[in-house]
Amino acid sequence: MLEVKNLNAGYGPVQVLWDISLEVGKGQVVTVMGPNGAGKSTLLKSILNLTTRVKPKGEAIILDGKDITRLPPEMMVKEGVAFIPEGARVFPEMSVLDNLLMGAYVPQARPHRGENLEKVFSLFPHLSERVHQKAKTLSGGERQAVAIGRALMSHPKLLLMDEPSLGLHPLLVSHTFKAIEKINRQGVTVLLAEQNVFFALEISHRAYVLESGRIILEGEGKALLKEDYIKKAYLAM
Amino acid sequence: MLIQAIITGLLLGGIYAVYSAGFSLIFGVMGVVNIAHGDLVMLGAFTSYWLFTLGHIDPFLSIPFSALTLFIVGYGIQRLIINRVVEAPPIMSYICTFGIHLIIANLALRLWTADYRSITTSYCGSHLECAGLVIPYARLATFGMAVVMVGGLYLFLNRTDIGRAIRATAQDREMARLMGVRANHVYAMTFGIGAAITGVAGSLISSYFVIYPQMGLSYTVTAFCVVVLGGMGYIPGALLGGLILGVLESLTATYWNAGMSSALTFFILFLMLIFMPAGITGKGIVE
Amino acid sequence: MIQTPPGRAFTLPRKAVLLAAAVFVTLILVPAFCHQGYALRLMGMIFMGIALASCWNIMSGYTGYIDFGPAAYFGIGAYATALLMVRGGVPFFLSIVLGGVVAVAFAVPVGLPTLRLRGAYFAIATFAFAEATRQAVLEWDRVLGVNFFQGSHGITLPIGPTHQFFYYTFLVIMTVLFVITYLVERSRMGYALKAIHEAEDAAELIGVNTLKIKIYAYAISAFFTAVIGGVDAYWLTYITPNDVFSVHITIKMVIMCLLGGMGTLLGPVVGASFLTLISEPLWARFPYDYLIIIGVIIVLVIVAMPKGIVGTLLEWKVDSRGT
Amino acid sequence: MTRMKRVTAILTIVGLLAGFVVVPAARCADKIQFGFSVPLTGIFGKAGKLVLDSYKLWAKKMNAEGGILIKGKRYPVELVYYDDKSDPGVSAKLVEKLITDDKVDLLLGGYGSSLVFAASAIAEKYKYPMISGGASSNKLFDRGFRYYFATLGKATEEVRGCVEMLKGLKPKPKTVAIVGSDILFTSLACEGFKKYSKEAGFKVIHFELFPIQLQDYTSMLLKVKKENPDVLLVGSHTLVAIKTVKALKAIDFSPKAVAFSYGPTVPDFVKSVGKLGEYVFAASEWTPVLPYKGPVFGTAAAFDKLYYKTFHRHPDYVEAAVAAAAVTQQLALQQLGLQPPYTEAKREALMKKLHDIDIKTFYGEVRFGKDGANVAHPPIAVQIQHGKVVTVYPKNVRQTAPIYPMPSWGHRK
Amino acid sequence: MGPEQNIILEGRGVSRYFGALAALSGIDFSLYEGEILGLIGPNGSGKTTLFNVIVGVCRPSEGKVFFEGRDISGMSPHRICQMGIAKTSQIVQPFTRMTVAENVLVGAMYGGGLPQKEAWEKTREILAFVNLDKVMNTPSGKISIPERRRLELARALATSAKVILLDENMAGLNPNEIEEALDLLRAIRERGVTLMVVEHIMRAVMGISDRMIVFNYGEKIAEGTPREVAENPSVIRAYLGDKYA
Repeated sequence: MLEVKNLNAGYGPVQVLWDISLEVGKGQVVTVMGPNGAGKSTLLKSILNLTTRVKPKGEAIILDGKDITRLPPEMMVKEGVAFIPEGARVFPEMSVLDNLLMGAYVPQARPHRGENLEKVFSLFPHLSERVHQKAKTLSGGERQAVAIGRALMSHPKLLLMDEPSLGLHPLLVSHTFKAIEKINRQGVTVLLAEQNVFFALEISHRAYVLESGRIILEGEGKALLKEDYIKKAYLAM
Repeated sequence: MLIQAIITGLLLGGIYAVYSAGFSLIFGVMGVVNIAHGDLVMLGAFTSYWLFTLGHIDPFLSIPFSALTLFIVGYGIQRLIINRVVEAPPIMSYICTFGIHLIIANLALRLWTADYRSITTSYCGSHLECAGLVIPYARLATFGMAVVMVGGLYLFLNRTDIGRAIRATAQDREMARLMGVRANHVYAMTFGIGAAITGVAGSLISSYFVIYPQMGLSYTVTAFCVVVLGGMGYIPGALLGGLILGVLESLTATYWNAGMSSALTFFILFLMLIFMPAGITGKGIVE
Repeated sequence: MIQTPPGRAFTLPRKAVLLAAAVFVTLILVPAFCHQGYALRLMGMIFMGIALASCWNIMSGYTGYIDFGPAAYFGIGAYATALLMVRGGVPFFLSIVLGGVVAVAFAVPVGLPTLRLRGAYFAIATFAFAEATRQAVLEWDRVLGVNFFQGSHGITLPIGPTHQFFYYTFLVIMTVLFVITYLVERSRMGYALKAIHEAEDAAELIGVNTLKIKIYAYAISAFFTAVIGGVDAYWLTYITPNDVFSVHITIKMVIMCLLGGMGTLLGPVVGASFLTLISEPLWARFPYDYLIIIGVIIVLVIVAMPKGIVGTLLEWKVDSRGT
Repeated sequence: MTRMKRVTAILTIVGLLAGFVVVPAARCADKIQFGFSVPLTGIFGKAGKLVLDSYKLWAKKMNAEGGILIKGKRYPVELVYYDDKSDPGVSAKLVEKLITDDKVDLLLGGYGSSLVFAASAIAEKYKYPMISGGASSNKLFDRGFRYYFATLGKATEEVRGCVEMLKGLKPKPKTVAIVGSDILFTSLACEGFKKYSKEAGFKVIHFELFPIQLQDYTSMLLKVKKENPDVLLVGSHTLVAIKTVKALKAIDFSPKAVAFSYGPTVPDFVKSVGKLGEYVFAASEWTPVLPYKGPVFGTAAAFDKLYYKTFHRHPDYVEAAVAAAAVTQQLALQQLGLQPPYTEAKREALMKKLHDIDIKTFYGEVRFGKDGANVAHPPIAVQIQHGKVVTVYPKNVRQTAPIYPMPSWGHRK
Repeated sequence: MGPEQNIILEGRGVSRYFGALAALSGIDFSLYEGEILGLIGPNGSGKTTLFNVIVGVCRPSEGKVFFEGRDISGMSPHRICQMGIAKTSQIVQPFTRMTVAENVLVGAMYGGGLPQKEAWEKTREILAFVNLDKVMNTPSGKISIPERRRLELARALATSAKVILLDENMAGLNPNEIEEALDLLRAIRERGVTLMVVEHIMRAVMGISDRMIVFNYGEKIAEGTPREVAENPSVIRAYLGDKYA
């Protein structure tokens, strides 16, 4: 579904990613793991063309056979790519409903607003009670729900998620991952950047380990958990 | 006397509100302090003036024309110039809009000479008199239009897709882009809409204020005051700020000295910024 | 062992200082060879422009706090000088210095609250202060029923001495400001100012009393702006609030500094010279289109080289060194 | 390019400036160059243009005759002028440029009191006579200058005619309110209104100056309306006059008479306010109907006709005063027989001559007092009647009687 | 060198509310002279807020902070820095258009209160110490991430701080770089500087801290040696969820 080849990227003159190549199969959940600052967010943003590409040679980002390497970020959603950023980043001064409606801003999503709204509310029932509340007054978990819902409103094929567990109460973290699993089962492919390896690997089909801007390890979801490296690096055991 | 002063102030404040609403919108969404704002008022006023003079179209009827003209002007300015400095430090946008002010004001001077003009309609000056109070019809209608315009802008921002996109872009440009919003287009739309409503204000004043190419800067300054009073970037604040400023000026002119009204305005503006930077409503953007 | 002290990338090498001194000496000698009033006046006006732009540069160029109200201090200086000379019979040079002191007496209490504001709020607050001051001077007499500032009637000063006098006065002020800028840039304060510009919170966290530093810069800027205002009042022989508190003075300062390059030593020099020199032929040939052309130049500079002339040159230099 | 080289390049530019020596323009001895700075842009840009046109008319007229006839030889007139952008500093610079760089023979006056203030100080310093037709601030004459003259009366004197006219009306007004904008010229007019109103025995029940930026006059005028004065006197220029009339109508305030210091005589006024402008009075120094006559332009009416033919609009008193200033200098030159080039001695002779000059022109008599102000010129009052400016005072020259009291707004057609 | 038992920095009942949200509630802590104190906890648990309260970026809503026995709560950040507490930021904020050396110089002149000449000497010494002397004349916007992290440290060191608060100073470093960074922290401790470290990389913070405090939801949930903390069930719950506790 998504294929990334030889990606070198960063911000301005600072290069963060080196020769990244990865694949996400249709209907899969794929996780990119790595410590804080390893470049996980940068990787997702690079796919969305929000970073500076460094030394562009032979790089390619292919979605469903279509080259989206140089597509401007605002066109991504039309190609079916939705993004859930780190820390949710909902529009703080807008109501929950407005946030969700923003998700369905692209013309092709507008006709499906009603049904998608229902889908979101069935996924996160408590949101339906807060439709008119300003997003900035929500708790962290609710914001995360709004961000996920907002992404779903665009009717995506591929969901990019940046650290969905960040700053959430552990209980909410498992909720979030359950929601991700549910979304995946409905046919949405998910690329996840996550530190919380246990939860992430539990639901992932495949995973990559990113360190200092390079992929150093890849493998099948739960199998990776058994790797010594992971234990050492993330569990300090 | 007091009631008359307050009514006069409110009627004046309505006008302040309309042209400040556009200023507030542009600041709120892009962080641009548009120094050329008063020139947009001037262009709107001239549009009405020419339509009146050449086509005998009533200033109130020429509102759609000036809105459309100014929308195009505003969209163009943003698309061609300001989009290139919107990410730069704020000083760039101030100076850039000052450059635009010079261009517009002096082009107008070149085209239309420095003559003072004004539209004198048949109903100009006719007024409603009740209980000893004088309320000019034109101003009353203008006031009504003002409230409708500001309210309409508020509803537009809150109820339409493009309005939602404008607000979203203002709050988080990057996320808005990822929702499929073309930020540059939305910025240009915002400026266009801000300019259009300002053009309407220009049309509204054309029937009772004097029009000339160099009139712009003083309107920009008033817009500063109104917007700071009401909270920068908060549209209903512009209405409140405009009305307060109008009443304040009217009361000072009535009970004290017209000369003091503008010194007092600036003094209050200064104090507001220091003690209540978010405006009376407390809803302005504070950096 | 490091020979030259590190961190001099943004200051002048010694040879350039010598060159600047040579230029200064040349400028001293000019009136001996050139008696032409207009040429001297034009140069005096360039010096004044450079000095004004430098004042603004010290405050806004280095800290990034956009001061839209220096006209207040220009006017305060002009009025203080005029009143001291006309009413008090104080000699000119003492008057302009006292004018500067008065300006500082305003700048500190005004700066304390306003310098806590950021971005557009600081800019608008300073603008409001300048306008309020202008109105206050205009209205003062009438409201209080006194005969002090004479409102819009203005104040007439005695006719000044020769144009050489003003040429030298402005030359000295400009040079003093140039040297001060140079010293400030290399001093503790200069580093702090730049640090405030880049990351004010970080500067505060490593011990910089940012408010104090900003007040210093604001006060220095106000002092010299007022001194220049005082000299200009004497030069023009007649001042009114609408002329000496005019927002156009502020605009001129900002644009000259911006064109040359904010936060650079040579920026004001280049910006003021450039603006004056392109203005001279322009307005003479296109009196009506002149301001349109200036507007276009401003927009082009902002869009194409936002760091100003000097800033852009410096950037090229840094780039060419870097690669 | 090294940094050193770059810095050098920049410093070279400064060095070049230092060597800035302007090559004097090639001169032609058989013409006379008159230099002036005039505001063509900025707040006085509009009025400055009128001054320029007036000088152009004069130059054209002279050159059509082959030039100014001095001692049997004709010298064509050449105008050298610059836009001072309504900035006094620029005005001073330009006059200095005219004198030292362009080396003009003589100067003409500009427009706007603060600009002329700065310009005349330079003229005085270089000992160039300057006759202004576009500035009338009293302070211009308080400086003890010897080279500065003005064809206009002092600003406070200008409004005398209006007040005297009001005094002669029946029923005689008792109370007056005076308002005006707070710039030099208009505030002086207010002072004049106050002074002469007191002399005329009117009671000044209200006096207020307001900032020029004041957008809305209704509140201020409502206050005046409450005090119900017989007459409203306004220290104004065109913009103020237009705004005042519109505001008066809006608040339904019609005193028995409204008089402006300046504005209604400018064509913009009637064009802008239309019928609302009927019956207002204005101070003036000159109108084409006056029975004045002199060399160069002939009668006042002839000047008006020529002006209209050239520019397709009628001249106001400022244009006349400006042309008269040029004519006065010309006549002085002719009477003295001073031929170019003009040395300092010749200019001093010209200055002395101007102090004793007493001539009759289309603008009326010109005679300068010790301070340089024109003392021979009587102030005039005009009124807008049927969309036209008609002279109503003084009695001996008036076209028609003033209409008084002004009909209230409700009783107009 | 083990921790001495002199309390250099102490907080008593420190709370901080943002609106209704309690970012910190009633935190007591003590920092002993010469020790390295690790602060851990999930994101948003209040570690950074505590740092901000200590250095004066925000006032405590309740409670007080004492430095060397003096109440410093409510003082301005520069004042606290001059007294001897420096902080490095999670998001590096170098003065990008100044050189690396000038960045450090500002700290030495203002935080350290040195005249310019001595400040230069100190700068050179510190740059050599943190191994940045090779890039000292490079504009600080153009150096790599590990170098930026070290620059943050160098700026803090230049202020002659007695206590340095490190907020995720190792974020974005690879394991080798983390090792180097840890060595550097140890060397800094050798200079007699007391450290308080907020870090996400458990391995790093466990390895270097003498003592640790664990935060969750603005509250202190555990305190002790790294081993004690690692075995504390409430800590495991906070980090890994109930399933693993």
